[in-house]
Amino acid sequence: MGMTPVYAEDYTLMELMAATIAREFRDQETAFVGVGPPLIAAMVAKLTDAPNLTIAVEGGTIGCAARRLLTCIADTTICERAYSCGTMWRNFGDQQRGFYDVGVIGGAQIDKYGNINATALGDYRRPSVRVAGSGGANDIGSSARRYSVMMRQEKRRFVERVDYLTVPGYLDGGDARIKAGLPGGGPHGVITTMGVFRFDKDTKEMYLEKCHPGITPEKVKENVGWDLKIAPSVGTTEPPTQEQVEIMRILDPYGLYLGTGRQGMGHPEKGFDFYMEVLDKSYDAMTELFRRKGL
Amino acid sequence: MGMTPVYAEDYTLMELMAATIAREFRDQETAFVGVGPPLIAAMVAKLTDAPNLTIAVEGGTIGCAARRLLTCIADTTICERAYSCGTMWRNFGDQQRGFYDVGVIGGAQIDKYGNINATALGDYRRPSVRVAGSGGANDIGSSARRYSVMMRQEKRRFVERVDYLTVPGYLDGGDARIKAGLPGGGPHGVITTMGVFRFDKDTKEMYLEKCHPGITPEKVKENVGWDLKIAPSVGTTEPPTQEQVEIMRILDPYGLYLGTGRQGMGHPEKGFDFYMEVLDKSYDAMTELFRRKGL
Amino acid sequence: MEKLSKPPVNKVTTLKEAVSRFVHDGSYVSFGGIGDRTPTAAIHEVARQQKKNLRLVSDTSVTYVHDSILIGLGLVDTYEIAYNWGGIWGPDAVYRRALEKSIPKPIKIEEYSNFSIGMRFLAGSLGVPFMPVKSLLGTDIPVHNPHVKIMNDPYGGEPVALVPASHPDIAFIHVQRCDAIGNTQILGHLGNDDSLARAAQHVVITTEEIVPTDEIRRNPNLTFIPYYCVDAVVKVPFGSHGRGCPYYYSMDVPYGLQLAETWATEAGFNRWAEEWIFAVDDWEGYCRKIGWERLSRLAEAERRYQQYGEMR
Amino acid sequence: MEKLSKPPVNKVTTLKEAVSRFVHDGSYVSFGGIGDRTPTAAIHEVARQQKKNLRLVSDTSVTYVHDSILIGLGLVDTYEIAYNWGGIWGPDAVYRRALEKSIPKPIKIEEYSNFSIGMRFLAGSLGVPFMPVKSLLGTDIPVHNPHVKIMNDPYGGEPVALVPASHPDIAFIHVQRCDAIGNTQILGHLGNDDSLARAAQHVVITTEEIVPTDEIRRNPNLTFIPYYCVDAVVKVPFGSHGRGCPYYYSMDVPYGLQLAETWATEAGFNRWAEEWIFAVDDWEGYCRKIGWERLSRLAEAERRYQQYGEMR
Repeated sequence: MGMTPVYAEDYTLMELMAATIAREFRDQETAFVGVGPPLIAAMVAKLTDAPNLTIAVEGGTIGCAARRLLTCIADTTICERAYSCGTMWRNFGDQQRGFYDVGVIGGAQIDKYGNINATALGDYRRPSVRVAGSGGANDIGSSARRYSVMMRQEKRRFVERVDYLTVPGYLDGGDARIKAGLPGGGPHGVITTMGVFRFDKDTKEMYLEKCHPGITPEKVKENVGWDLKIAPSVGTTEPPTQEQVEIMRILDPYGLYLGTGRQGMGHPEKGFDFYMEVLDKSYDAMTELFRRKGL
Repeated sequence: MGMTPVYAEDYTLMELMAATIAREFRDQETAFVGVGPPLIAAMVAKLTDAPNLTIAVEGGTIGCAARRLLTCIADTTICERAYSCGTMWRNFGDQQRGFYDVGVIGGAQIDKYGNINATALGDYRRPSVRVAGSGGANDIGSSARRYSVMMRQEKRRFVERVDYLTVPGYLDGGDARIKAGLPGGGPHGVITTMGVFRFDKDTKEMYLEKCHPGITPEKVKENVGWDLKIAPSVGTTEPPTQEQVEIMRILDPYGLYLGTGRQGMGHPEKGFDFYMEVLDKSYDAMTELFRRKGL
Repeated sequence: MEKLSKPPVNKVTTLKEAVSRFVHDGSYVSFGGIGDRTPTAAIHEVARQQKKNLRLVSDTSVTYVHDSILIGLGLVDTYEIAYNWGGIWGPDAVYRRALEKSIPKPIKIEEYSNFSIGMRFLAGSLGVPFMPVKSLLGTDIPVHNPHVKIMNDPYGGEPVALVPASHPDIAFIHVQRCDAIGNTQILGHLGNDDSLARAAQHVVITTEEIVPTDEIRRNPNLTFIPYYCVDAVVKVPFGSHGRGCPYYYSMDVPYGLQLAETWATEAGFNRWAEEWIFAVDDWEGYCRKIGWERLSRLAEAERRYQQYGEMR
Repeated sequence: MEKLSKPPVNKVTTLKEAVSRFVHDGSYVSFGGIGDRTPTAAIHEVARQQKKNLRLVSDTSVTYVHDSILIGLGLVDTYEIAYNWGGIWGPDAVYRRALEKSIPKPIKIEEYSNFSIGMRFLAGSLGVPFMPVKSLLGTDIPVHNPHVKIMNDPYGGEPVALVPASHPDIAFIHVQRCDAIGNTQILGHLGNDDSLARAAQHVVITTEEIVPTDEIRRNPNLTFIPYYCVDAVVKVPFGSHGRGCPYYYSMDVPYGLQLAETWATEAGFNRWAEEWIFAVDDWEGYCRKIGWERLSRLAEAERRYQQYGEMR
């Protein structure tokens, strides 16, 4: 609040991405958030600049304030101290009605109008790589008032046109979304391993807004499958603050989401004890963190 | 259960009607019941031959076992000891899905195919008598697997064709109901102040099955506005049993539904004290009754 | 897409303020509840502020505590309704006068059934334009109500009725408990209030009690209306008087039986409105006039027979 | 109209009996829950009884505990699905092998989104043939799934997608508590189970606890599935192991992480199924094999952090 932010010196790329996603949320907003890094990012937002952010998830819970390691959008943890536990269809219905200001999703492929493929690479009926399918991503893309996307920056993932259109971005650009009858506002930003992208107000074509520290626009262009437009004065992504990184390391202390922590926890002999220990430590640390933040 | 029923010597016409309606329910069925005498009748059924009858009501409650004077299908009483309290729309949805075996409704007018007018007598836009409207009656008539009707027997109420068709009976007869797309089975019986009516299996026209004690088929015909068909061997309505009457007088001790009890309770000075007293007495008597029945 | 979510801020206000802020001449209004939990206090305040040319939508309206008050005062132009009657209290002379004799003025009726009004709120809550129903088919309801459309189901080919989503400008819902930001818990039957709160553009919760948010969090499965639907929270104990509030107080049966006599004539209704609505300042004034002893006996009666979470 | 209501009689049985009675070769089956409360024990029993040519419908299926077990065993012909993946446990090699390489056999996919599957169950629960949704529009989902139909809303004229009601022959739902006749209470997130139980023709409830009906009556607002939907009740403590059960036990994260390695190859998956499904008699055998100490530590972990009705 007027104070100069203290940036972290030491952070990982995933932490940079999560911090950038966290900045897509605003205080007092309602957010519909999917599993994994987006959920960590939403919690980071809530524990920093957006204390009154409300997180709703697909399982049916609204107002998450869990003080344990979050393992899923529908795990026992997410019920803890929630405002409401109800049905999946009501939460999606609330989104379709317009109650959710912002959503965050991922995908396997994205195209220049922000359409996402979360289903299959190659031929849909005989895919070279099959992925999970829409889940709630199509619904968030259809109905959230705006949404942001988290992606790996690779040429085969940034394509002229997605192999299978799972989640509506701006479809063919312009007012195609509105003509299709979609109620939500469409994609607002794309945060990748290399930069931040936005969409042209009129054409709805994706353009590069910012590069992550150390990345050039040329490098990004090499990893995009169409002739990418660049903002006139392309900026540099704001690094994570010290506080953001600190909080991420409390939320995900062993890098389950943001690092390689799954390996240790999956160990056949020691994994279970380690998990029990993580739960306890995480509970203590997060309880302290929430108390400190008055949440 | 094989035993000869002991019939009451002393009963009112309303008690006869309620007892007859009570016999429309069967044990282990689910019933969707409206306010007033039908609710009393359902409770009588539950406390005699149909202990496992489940009563669902419009307010959203399922499995009523209240031990107090029932004042409405959505009063505080109806929640008492219920299996479930939920929404109105879910209960109606359950009915539309086919979960409710039997319903009971009333109306202002009925015609020879069992269609009911619960809306307006005379011209709909300028009615001579306006009544409450469908409420849930249309929905019960559309979707209950079968339903029965409680009516006063008057010529102006039993008409060739209702002035306004609020609740679908068999429409124009034959398979008209099925052609209209209605899922429920249609009316099963009509219990009036003079007798019991059923519907022809094929034509779906209403005919007189039984006359109440002391009533002749000719008397009934005088109070029906079309050329009423009579069953080949018209029977006499079974009188209420002693137990049925006894239970009705516990359920409705001052004749609020089945008599003129509303006058006393509406008294400007003494009405409220009287009401408080009725609640207490009713609770004690019904608690004892339920205990006796093991419910 | 307009922003619909309301912020998680303290929303506690007075009924006077909430009504004057959210109800305007010509507003499309719905009063929730189902028999019990009728927002009677809110209806009295709308009447007191003489909001005119209203369009009302209800599933079931229970006379003496509900829409008929506004109809009798000539404040209603259009009425979307399934059922308007007094139940055990008997017929509704105000409604009959309005529809049979246009007293005090003609109102336009759009007729539905309880379920199809529920489906209109459900459609509204989900942000879809309509819901299919198997009710209404074959009857005169669609004949007189052009908003009900019959189509053939594109899957099975059978007839199905469509009813349009309803989005009231403002809904008033009376409940047992909520927190200051509007997270609302309802005990006992819900009626259609879960859908109505989401279908409406604005929502005012009148509540028996305002509890801390931590108390809401103890029972997250009882929160049927999330704060983001809610614009204002007003503490109104006995806010459904006449009707009951499950686990809080019983229905006041004699109250309605007496009103049935009073409302039987137009003059009687007007006298009643003068005395009980216009001559009191607010709902607290009404409660004083009814008498706190009577109210507390209604509460006692309910508590004797049931408390939520207990079996007797 | 066929009789759909199930009687209020004691329905307690074994999982072996329930599966053999309600699942047949070619059955249309749905396993409820949403992440948590996955009816894993029921899925293992269906696998153990080798029911074939199944058609499955799920919103989200969480790999290692859910539909992929049956897919990997070649028991599934058709799959109506929004999402099949492992979440934190990582990708689903079984699903990929089936769809990319038809291993162990090809399956027919009908793709939806989580919400539109939810709307299919809601339509099914309401006895209407379809539901309108604003999802799916403009995408390839309707292109490849002819059951999604786009129409113009007859009210506003805008495009809307219709999805057909789903009526599984049999649904398995795992819950925290129910009574012997099937009145079912769910704590925490519900997923789509309230709709699924009503949409299905038959329902088997697997439950952590069977409680007296009077205990159900204490909290009637928590009864999200009435007994009349339910055909059979089976007590299966830890019946969602792998995933969690809110207020009863936590997710077993290491379990799925280890399975991710095992299932990576076809041989690994088959070895796992042999050892953990076919070589044990029933879910109790599975629990013994996992180890009661581990299970009780998962329960302890959950209880340390939350119990329903308490705030810590």
